Parts: sequence; C-alpha cells; structure tokens
Amino acid sequence: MTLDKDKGLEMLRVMLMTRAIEERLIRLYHQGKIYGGVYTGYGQEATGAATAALAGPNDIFTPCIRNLSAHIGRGASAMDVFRQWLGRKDGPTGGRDSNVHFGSAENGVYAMISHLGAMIPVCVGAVMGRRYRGLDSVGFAFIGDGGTSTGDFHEAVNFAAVRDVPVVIMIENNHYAYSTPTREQYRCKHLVDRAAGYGIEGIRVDGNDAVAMAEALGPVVEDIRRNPRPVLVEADTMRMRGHGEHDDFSYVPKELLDAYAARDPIRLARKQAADHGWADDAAADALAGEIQSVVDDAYKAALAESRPDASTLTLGVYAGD
Amino acid sequence: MTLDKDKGLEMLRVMLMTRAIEERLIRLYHQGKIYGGVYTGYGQEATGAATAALAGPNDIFTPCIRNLSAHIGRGASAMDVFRQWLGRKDGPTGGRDSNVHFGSAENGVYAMISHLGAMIPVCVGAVMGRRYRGLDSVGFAFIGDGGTSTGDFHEAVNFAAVRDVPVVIMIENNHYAYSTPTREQYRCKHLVDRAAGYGIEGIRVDGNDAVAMAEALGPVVEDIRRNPRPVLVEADTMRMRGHGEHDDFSYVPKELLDAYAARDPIRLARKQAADHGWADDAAADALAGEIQSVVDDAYKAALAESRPDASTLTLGVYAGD
Amino acid sequence: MIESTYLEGIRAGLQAEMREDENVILFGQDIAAFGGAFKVTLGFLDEFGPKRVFNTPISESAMIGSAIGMATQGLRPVVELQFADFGLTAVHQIMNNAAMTHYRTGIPVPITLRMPCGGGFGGGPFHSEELEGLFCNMPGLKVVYPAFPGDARGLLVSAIRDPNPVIYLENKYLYRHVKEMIPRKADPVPLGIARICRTGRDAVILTYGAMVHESIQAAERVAADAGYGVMVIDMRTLKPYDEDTVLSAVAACNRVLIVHEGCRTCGFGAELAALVAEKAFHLLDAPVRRMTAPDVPVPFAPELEKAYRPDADKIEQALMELLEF
Amino acid sequence: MIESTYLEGIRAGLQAEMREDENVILFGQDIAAFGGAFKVTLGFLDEFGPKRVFNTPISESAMIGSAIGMATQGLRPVVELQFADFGLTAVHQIMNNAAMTHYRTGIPVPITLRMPCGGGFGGGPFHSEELEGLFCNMPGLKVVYPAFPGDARGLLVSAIRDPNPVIYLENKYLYRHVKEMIPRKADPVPLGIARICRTGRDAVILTYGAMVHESIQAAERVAADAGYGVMVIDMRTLKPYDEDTVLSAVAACNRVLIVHEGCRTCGFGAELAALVAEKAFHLLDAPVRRMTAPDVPVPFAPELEKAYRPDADKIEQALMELLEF
Ligand SMILES: Cc1ncc(C[n+]2csc(CCOP(=O)(O)OP(=O)(O)O)c2C)c(N)n1
Ligand SMILES: Cc1ncc(C[n+]2csc(CCOP(=O)(O)OP(=O)(O)O)c2C)c(N)n1
Ligand SMILES: [Mg+2]
Ligand SMILES: [Mg+2]
Repeated sequence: MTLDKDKGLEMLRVMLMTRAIEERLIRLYHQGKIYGGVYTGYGQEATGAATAALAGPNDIFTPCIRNLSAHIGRGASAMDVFRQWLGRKDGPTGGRDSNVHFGSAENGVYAMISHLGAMIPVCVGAVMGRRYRGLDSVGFAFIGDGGTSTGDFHEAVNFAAVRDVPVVIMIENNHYAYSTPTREQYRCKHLVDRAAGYGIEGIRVDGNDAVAMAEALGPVVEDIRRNPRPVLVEADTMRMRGHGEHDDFSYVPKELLDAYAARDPIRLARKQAADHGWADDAAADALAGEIQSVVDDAYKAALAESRPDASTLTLGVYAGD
Repeated sequence: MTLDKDKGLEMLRVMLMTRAIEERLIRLYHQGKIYGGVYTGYGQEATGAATAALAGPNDIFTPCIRNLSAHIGRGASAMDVFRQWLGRKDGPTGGRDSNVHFGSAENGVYAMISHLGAMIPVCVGAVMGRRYRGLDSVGFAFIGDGGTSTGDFHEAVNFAAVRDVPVVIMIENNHYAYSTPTREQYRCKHLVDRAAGYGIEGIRVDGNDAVAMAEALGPVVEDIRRNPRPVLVEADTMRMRGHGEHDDFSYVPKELLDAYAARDPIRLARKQAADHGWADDAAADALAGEIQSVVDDAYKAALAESRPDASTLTLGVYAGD
Repeated sequence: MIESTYLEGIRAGLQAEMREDENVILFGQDIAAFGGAFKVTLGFLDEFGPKRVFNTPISESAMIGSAIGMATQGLRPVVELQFADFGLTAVHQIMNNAAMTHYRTGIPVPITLRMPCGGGFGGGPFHSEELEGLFCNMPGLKVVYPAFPGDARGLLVSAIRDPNPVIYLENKYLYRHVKEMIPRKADPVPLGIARICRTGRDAVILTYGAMVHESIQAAERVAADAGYGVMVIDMRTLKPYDEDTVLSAVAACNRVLIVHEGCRTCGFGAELAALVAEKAFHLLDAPVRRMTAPDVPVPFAPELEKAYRPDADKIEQALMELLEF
Repeated sequence: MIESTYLEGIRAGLQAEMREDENVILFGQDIAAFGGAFKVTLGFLDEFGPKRVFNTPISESAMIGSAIGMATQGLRPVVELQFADFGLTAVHQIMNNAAMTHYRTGIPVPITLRMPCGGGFGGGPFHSEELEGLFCNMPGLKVVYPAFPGDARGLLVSAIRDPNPVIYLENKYLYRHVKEMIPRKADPVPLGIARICRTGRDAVILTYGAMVHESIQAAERVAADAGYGVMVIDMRTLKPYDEDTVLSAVAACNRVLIVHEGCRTCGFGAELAALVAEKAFHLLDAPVRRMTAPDVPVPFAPELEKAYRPDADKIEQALMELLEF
C-alpha cells in the first residue's frame, strides 16, 4: 500500500500535536505545576499516528501510557488533554481519573485502567460488541514490552484468536519496562515469536517510521476486517524519556538513546513529507507553528476552567442513580 | 536414552497401581460411597509414570487433576490415596481438602489448588528454593490443554524462562477441557508452538507411551538439570472417561475414544515389557494381582480409619499458633 | 403458577431476558451445547444460537474483560463463572475495570456475572467459597444473592437490566433443594429491597442465601418450642443493601441475629452489625450477634463442614441465647 | 537512637532481616539496581547480590505463586508489589494458594507481601487503593499496617519471621511524611498487638495507617479547644486484631470512633464496629461511629480526593458530635 498525501500529512499533524502537548506537560511538571506524575510517549508518536491513519469510524482503540498520539489521531483535542491533566470539571473524566487515563466514547477510545494488559480483552470485547450489532469494526490494542508478561495479555490474545476477533495487538517494544530491560522481561528473540503460539500472524515493524508502518499494516488491517482474526504486531521503538518525568532514566545507556534520537519519528516524518512532496520544510514549519498555537491556547483555556466541585464526590458511582 | 528393566517395570507398576486405585474409586462413586465427585486420569497414566521415572530425589512435582500416577510414582501409597478420598483424619490433608487435592512434602509433591495454572509458578518457585539451597532440583508442572489458556500458565512459563529455572511444563493434551474441545480453546496447531514465544524448547510426545516418553525426555531432563532452563512438553493423550464420573461425556465422538482405547497406555506398557524381556504376560499378571490386593487392603484399612474430629475445625489456620 | 426449583428460576430469568432483548448474550466455560457445569443453560444454544451463547477458553480475565468491552458497546453480557471461586483470578477486571468505569468516564457497564457459590455438599476449599464480603467492599458493584426460586428469576431479570456491573451469587446448595410455586411471567424483583420472610416481634434474623432457609427453620422451632416470634429477613441485595427494612425490623424486634455462611472477619455480617450499632443502638435490648462460619477455609469432610457451616441447630441455639439475654 | 522516616523504617527492617537470615530474599518489579518505584530497596542489590535481590517480569501471579514455592522450601521471600492495587491480579494466589496451604496440608508458607497503599497525593483510582477490607476477609492471612517508622521496621521484622503469609501494607503518604527517633537495633514488634498512641477517657479512636496521625491531631485539637481526653489506638495488625486492647479501651472510654482511609461497606471499620457492638454493647454511652471514605473509587483531583479522604478536620467534627452525644 502506498500512502496518499492526506494520510501522510494527517500523521505528521498528529505527531506534531502530540509532541507539542507533551513538551508542554514536561515543562509544567518541572515547574511544579502538575498534580501527580507526568508520563509521555515522547519518541513513540509514530505508532498511534500510523494506526489511527488506518482506522475507520467504528474501530476501537485501547491506548496505554505512551499513546497520546492514538488519542489525538482518533480526534482528541488539545483542550481535552489539558482538561484531563489539569483535573478540570469538564474534562473527559471530570477530574476523577488522572493523566493518561481518559478516552472518548465517540472516538471509540477507551480510558485505560492501570493494570497492564487489562484493556486488551476490553478491546476484543468492544469489537465483538460492535460487530454483533453489524458494524464493521477492528480493534487496536496497545501494550508495552513489559505488559506482555501479564496473564491478561495471554488470555486476551488467545481469546481473540479463538473467537476470530479482528484486533491488532500492537506491542510497543521500547526496550524498557520502567527500569527493567527486556532481557529481564522475556527470553524469546522477538515478541512476535509469540504469534505462532496463538495460531495468528506476527509482524515486526519499525515503530519510529509512521509511513512504513502505515504502508505495511494497511493491507493487514483491511484483510482482518474482511477475514476477522487478530494479528500481533511488534513495533521497535524507544522510550526517550524516563518512565515518568520524576525518573532520570540513568539506567538507559546513552548510546541506545543516541541511536534512537537519530531516528526520531517526527524528524523522519518531516523528511518523508518533503521527499513525497506532501510538505516541504516551510510548510511543515508552518503546520508546527499552527499546532503550537492551538496547544498554547488550549492550555491557557483549560487552566482557566473550573475544577470539580467537592459536593459531586459521590455522584455517578452507579449508572442510572 | 534406552530405558533399563528397573525403570521399565517401575513405570508399569505405577500405572497398574494407578489404574487399580482409580477403578476402585469409580466403582465407589457409582455405588454412592464417595462424598463429592470422582475425577480420574484413566487412560493418562503414562505421563506421571514416565516423568516420575526420570526424576531425582530433590525434584518437584505439581500434579493436576489427572495425575494420580505422578503421585504414585513419587511414592504415594494406595493407603494415602484412599485416606484422602475418604476424608480420613490421618490422610494427607486430614479431611480438610478433597479428592485429588493432596501432596507430600517428603516426596516433593504439591497439593494442587483448583485454580488451573496456579500451581505452575509454585513449581517454579519450589525449584528456585531448592536450588538456592544448593540442591539439584528440576520441576515437573502438569497442566491440561484447557489450563494453558489461563494467565497463570503464561506468567509462570515466562517467569521460569527469564529466571532460567529447570522445569518441565508438561501439557497433557487430552482433547477436551470438560466439554470444551481444543478448537474452542486455542488456535495454534500444537500447544508446543508456544515454546518459541518463551524462547524455550518445545517437544511433542506420545502421551500414551511411557517408554517412548521416558526415552525422549530423559536426556532433556538431564540437560536442563545442568543447564537450567524450562522446557515445554506436549503429550498427546485422551481423557477416557467423563470430566468426572457424574459426566457421561456424550460430547466426545465414539471414534476418538475407540482410537485411544486401542492405544491404552497400560496395554502398551505390558506389551513393551514383554518385548523388552522385562516381564512376560504371566509376570505382568502376577504384578497386577499383587497390586490389586495391596489396593483392596488399603481401601479396607482406610475405610476403617477415623474421620476428622469436628473439634479440630479451627486448628492450624495459621502455622505456629 | 408453575413449580420451580432455584436452578429453574435462574434459567427462567435468563431465558426471559434473552427472549426480551437480543443484546443479552451469554458466555462462559462449557455453557453452550453442554449447558454449563450445573446445566443452567441447557437448551440455550439451540434456542438462541451460537452468536448469543458460546463457550470460552479457561480465561476468566479475558471473559470478564471482554464482557466490559461488549457492555460498553450496547450489549448486556451475562458471564457464567463455573464456580465463584475462579472469579478470584480476575478481581482487577471486576473491581478496577467493570466497577469503576462509570464513575471515571460516565459510561455504563451493564454486565452480570453469575457466580455459583456456597458449600454444604463436600466441595472443599475451592468450590464452596462465599465471596460477598469481598465484593461488597468494592465500590461500584452491585451484589445480589437470591434465596428462593422466584427471587432467583426476578432478581436475575433486574440484574441483567441494571446498567451497572452486578455480581449475581447463586447458591449451589439451593439449586435443587428449594422449590416453590411462582407466576408464569418473569417479573423483575427490584434490586436493593429486602424481603420479610417471616414476621415476629421478639427478634429479627438478618440473613441471605442458603441461610435464609436454615433461619426460617430455626425461627419455627423457637416458635413451636418456646413461643417466640422471630422475624426473618432475606437481604436479597447485599449492595446496595436495604437499610430501611433492616432498621424498621430492629425497631420492631430490639434483638438482632445476623447469619451468613461465609467467613466472619469483614464479612457482610460485620457491615450489618456496624449499621445496627451506628443507627439503631438505642433500639437494642441485647448486643447484636453474628452467627457465621469461622475464619477458616471451607473444609471437605462432612464432619468438618458441618461444624464450619451455620445451620438451623446452631441458629436455634444462638436465637435462644439472644432471646433470653 | 537514630532519626528515621517511615520509608527508612521499612528499609531498615528489611535490611536487618536480610542480614540476619540468608533465606530472606527479595524480588519484585524494578527492585534490584533501581531500588524499586519508591527506592525502598536502594543499595540492596549491592549488599546482598543478585541471587537474593532480583527483578521480575510484570507478572504478579507468577511472583506470588513462585514465592509460595520458595517459602515451602525453606526460604522467606519478601515480594514487593509496585502498588497494592496490582496485587488484585493475583488474589487467587494470595487467598487460595498462600493463605490456605497450611490449613490444608500443614506446610507453612512464610511469605511477606509488601504492598504500598493509600492515597493523598493524586494517585487516582488505581494507585491509591486501601485493600485491607478485602485481605481481612481471607482466611489464613495476616494483615499488618504500620503507622510509625519504628513500627514499620519492627512489624516488618515480625512479618518476615512469621511462618504465615503476611500482607504488609505500607502507606505511601507516610513514606516521607513521618519521622521519629528509633533505637539502633531492629527489634521485632509483635504482630497482633495494638498500640495506644494517646491516652484519654472521654472517647477512643480506633484507627491505623495514615489516619493515626490525623486522629492524633484531631484528638489534640479537641483537648485544646474543649478539654476532652481522647484515646487513640493504632491497631497496627488488622488480622488477627487485638480484641483485648480494643475492649479495654471501650470499657475505659465508653465512646468509640473508628477511622480509616478506605471504603466503608465491609471495610475493616465494619469489623471493629461489629466487635464493639457484640462484646461491649453494655459499655457504650453513644452509638459506635465510623468515619471512612465513601464507597467511591479514589478520585484524582485534589478537591475530590480531599472530600474523599478522612482528615483531622473531619475527624474532629465527628469526635465533637460523638463526645456531645
Ligand atoms: C499489573 C501491573 N503491574 C505493575 C504495574 C506498574 N507499572 C506501571 S507501568 C510499568 C512498566 C510498563 O512497561 P511497558 O509495558 O514496557 O510499557 P512502557 O512504560 O515501556 O511503555 C509498571 C511495572 C502495572 N501498571 N500493572
Ligand atoms: C481458573 C479456573 N477456571 C475454571 C476452572 C473449572 N475447571 C476445572 S477442570 C476444568 C477443565 C480443565 O481442562 P484441562 O485443563 O484440559 O484438563 P483436563 O480436565 O482435560 O485434564 C475447568 C474449566 C478451574 N478449575 N480453574
Ligand atoms: Mg516498555
Ligand atoms: Mg484437557
């Protein structure tokens, strides 16, 4: 599959927006202006951008910690994101849940719970639910290298395989789970080696190259849409910052960071946009500038919004009450 | 590896003893003389017999529902077994736990909990514990085809692989999990296809042929003893009765049962014993006869023993109290 | 009116809702052609077809997690756990995922988890557990526990229609041990409303599940033998529970015995005793009493299990002590 | 005497026992070179080496299940959960496997599960949970919950030496918020014995964890402002709990306030209220009162979490109502 200009530019926009928001969040954290921790997907923006570019209106996403780009790709605005991080009353979780734990029913994006792996079966079930109702739906379930060690990962992938549910299990192998390197996490060569054990296809992709990913996965997604079954994807990428901003990630060798810094997904996407004639440097700069001001405005607007009212604490524990 | 006469006969003894005990249990169930259900490993006696034949004194076993032969192979007596099934005070669990839920600290055999998969990490940890203390220990963790779908199976196998723990994960694929056929349980071709996903070796064996299993696995067990790592074994076998004796297993096609009936592990072992010159038919009959009277006597003796005293109900919830 | 066992009540409730609403679907281990370990869903595959009734691998977390996904996309999945005990492999899905989603996101999660529970038949430690104490401590869950065939049906109908995750505890001992005449039509029994099974003014027993029947028996014996009138209240819904009925009963009777089959410490009886102590202190003529199983795994041997499990004899004795305090 | 934070107390207890007994080993996610998410075990890898201190994959069930295997072969494993919340993926290992093995087989399972818990810092629903209500309902577990640095050390020493599975709850808010002078030597603090933190005869507060500090503050305020003497009892061990100390305190004070940070229904406060209602009914001058969080997931935003979590202000108000009943 060859990507068209619209998709190419859309991916670039998603990545730029994601980066701009997260840079702001990082700054806010170090200024002491964020309540709680800050966790980003810095350097991993391509996976969410590429999968969102392949997804249709009824598709389901269950993003993990590092997948702000998936949220943005599915339609989350900078405003939604800041409202969430600032715990605003009108944000996606109304201040009840924190940071990356938000979603959007309209966008088919689920708000993750923290227990790693636990959202994969939710993704599988949501796709089953939509398909039961006759909708053409495919799922995109994100998980880290560390998250593949959970029982939930195994149960859910096997369940999807047995029930023929079209879900892309997107493993973002970013070399570390918090401080734990992959050699203390698993012993197979590549995590896609697990695919055979579920009787499904496994595909390795360069997780920093959105264009290549979209081109490689496009036909696969179309195929599982028609012939429903899960597929396991392992995207090689790198967490370019600490687990959270409190973490100096001194346990990561500098050479490894340097190697991936040289392959920054946004730099690469800009180069590809130029090469394909979708946007030259000036056009990309202009886009980045526009996005930056959307992000700046959104932050300011969210900051001015109200916080949740303590009197609402016990409302909505149950639906329908 | 070629098996010697001692081991060959020992395996035959274990299987005959297992069969004799379970036939008695089956009869007792249908006579209404057993409290609770009866679950046997009828037709699956070879796996426990073969692994026990390969095991050393410090090895660890975590048997499942169908592995009475592993208990017997590790030294459980018919008396232990009947005391357990009859809930006798002096039985392995003193009437506190039921039927197959017993073990023996001296024999390195653990009393399973019901939650499928949950004993695999226990096996892994027990081997780690023994090796930490300088003992030469290998583990044998049994699990059914159905049990491989649990999160615990995955976590434990991966954990053992990462920590280099020598454990034989013995999957007994007997085609059904209760009424559920394997096609509703997994979609890989063979369950050993999962081995690669853990970076470990996978071996398929004929689970009804104890001699062939012992010969195939012998070198593997010796090797992992020296170069510690787990190995995944899939033994093809068949549950020749219902899930429990209450179950008429009418969901199993007759042809399938017939095919495995023709490959009954005990009939095969007797033939091999004769072929190898370990025991001719008359000698095997004599052995079976001896075992039968041991079993009959044990049952009678256990039946005469006392039941637990209600006043002990709350004792021993905590150790050291 | 038709005669129905408890098990038939469950089956009828499930069937009624599946006929009513095609978004009700059912899955679990061995529940399709086989009809489930207890045969509750026998015939369902034929009637409703393989899209609505299917088997799953032995993967409780995937079962419950996928039910959450389906429920948030318009279905009303009913998941059968083979035994409640095995639900403990997926507590994070029940508590953190199913029960907290609405509070966090405003999206309802209408799932019903059918959990066969309780002992009395030699099931041993892992097939007899009573887990309501745990579930009632999880914010966002509803917990239902019928004692009678009609309630089994009507509460299941309500559980399935409820927009929240509902733990539907079904007592295995009662499956075939209780029968009653019930109307043909499967009307819902509202959640959160207790049932007064027996009236009386000398003491009240607060209970649920199999212990309702043991309590009624005990109450009848103290009536016959000593002329006392003992009210028996079947809580039916444990979360949210029916505070009003409990407090009115305490006001009327002034003596309270709480009975349940599960462990004592932090069990649901502790909650009821705390409620009474907080809100009806001045109405009591004697200390609240709990008659529960001890903090012990459910033992297998009949001698031990009999000692473990409350029954009419033990309840009668506790009642007499309470009445003569 | 040395000054120690709560976190340092935990570290010191762990270190003392690891020095004492080479069968004490430690594992969990990120606990080796990195020292754990909260840096409790920083330096342990260097001191004790990779055989005794190692990282694990993100596999709570394998971690706890393997600890059971080790413990039954002579080791005394201490498992660090990154957050207590994640232990909910392995409840069957904790409850059905670890806690029931001794009763079933007579084989002791000396494991210690370190579980950072509690809120007050914007952790949101999945990094702030208080789970003692659940654990106390599981037969065969011990549950420990220190409030002070010295107790954190001494109770951990006892937990590790105890031949049973012990849930060791450590309150994250207290890690760096409390300091005290403690002796150099890490003597064990016995399990099952509550601590009287403050004396008084007008009312008693039964509490534990972070709420001990809030309660002491509230007690001091009512002393200063209204002249009341309020006893504060830190339960320290929740299972088995110290019935004697509680009952003596009730006898002395006649008014009881129970305070905890976790949810209300079937929480540990329900158990304490039930105990008092059963055994000290005649000693009460006012109904027992529970001051707990509501049955709500722990919310993230500070406004909401402040409303959610009991604190000195709320406790003071409840105390005044109780004292003036
Ligand atoms: C079941 C569970 N155990 C532990 C944690 C704590 N935890 C949060 S993130 C994390 C590391 C995740 O690593 P990985 O899956 O590789 O994702 P990454 O952070 O690298 O994107 C851990 C251990 C958790 N969230 N869930
Ligand atoms: C976690 C869990 N879920 C459900 C069950 C109920 N159960 C007991 S045995 C069984 C089928 C087991 O099948 P398999 O693993 O293939 O073993 P087999 O009986 O064929 O030897 C089931 C579902 C259980 N024991 N544990
Ligand atoms: Mg990672
Ligand atoms: Mg099987």
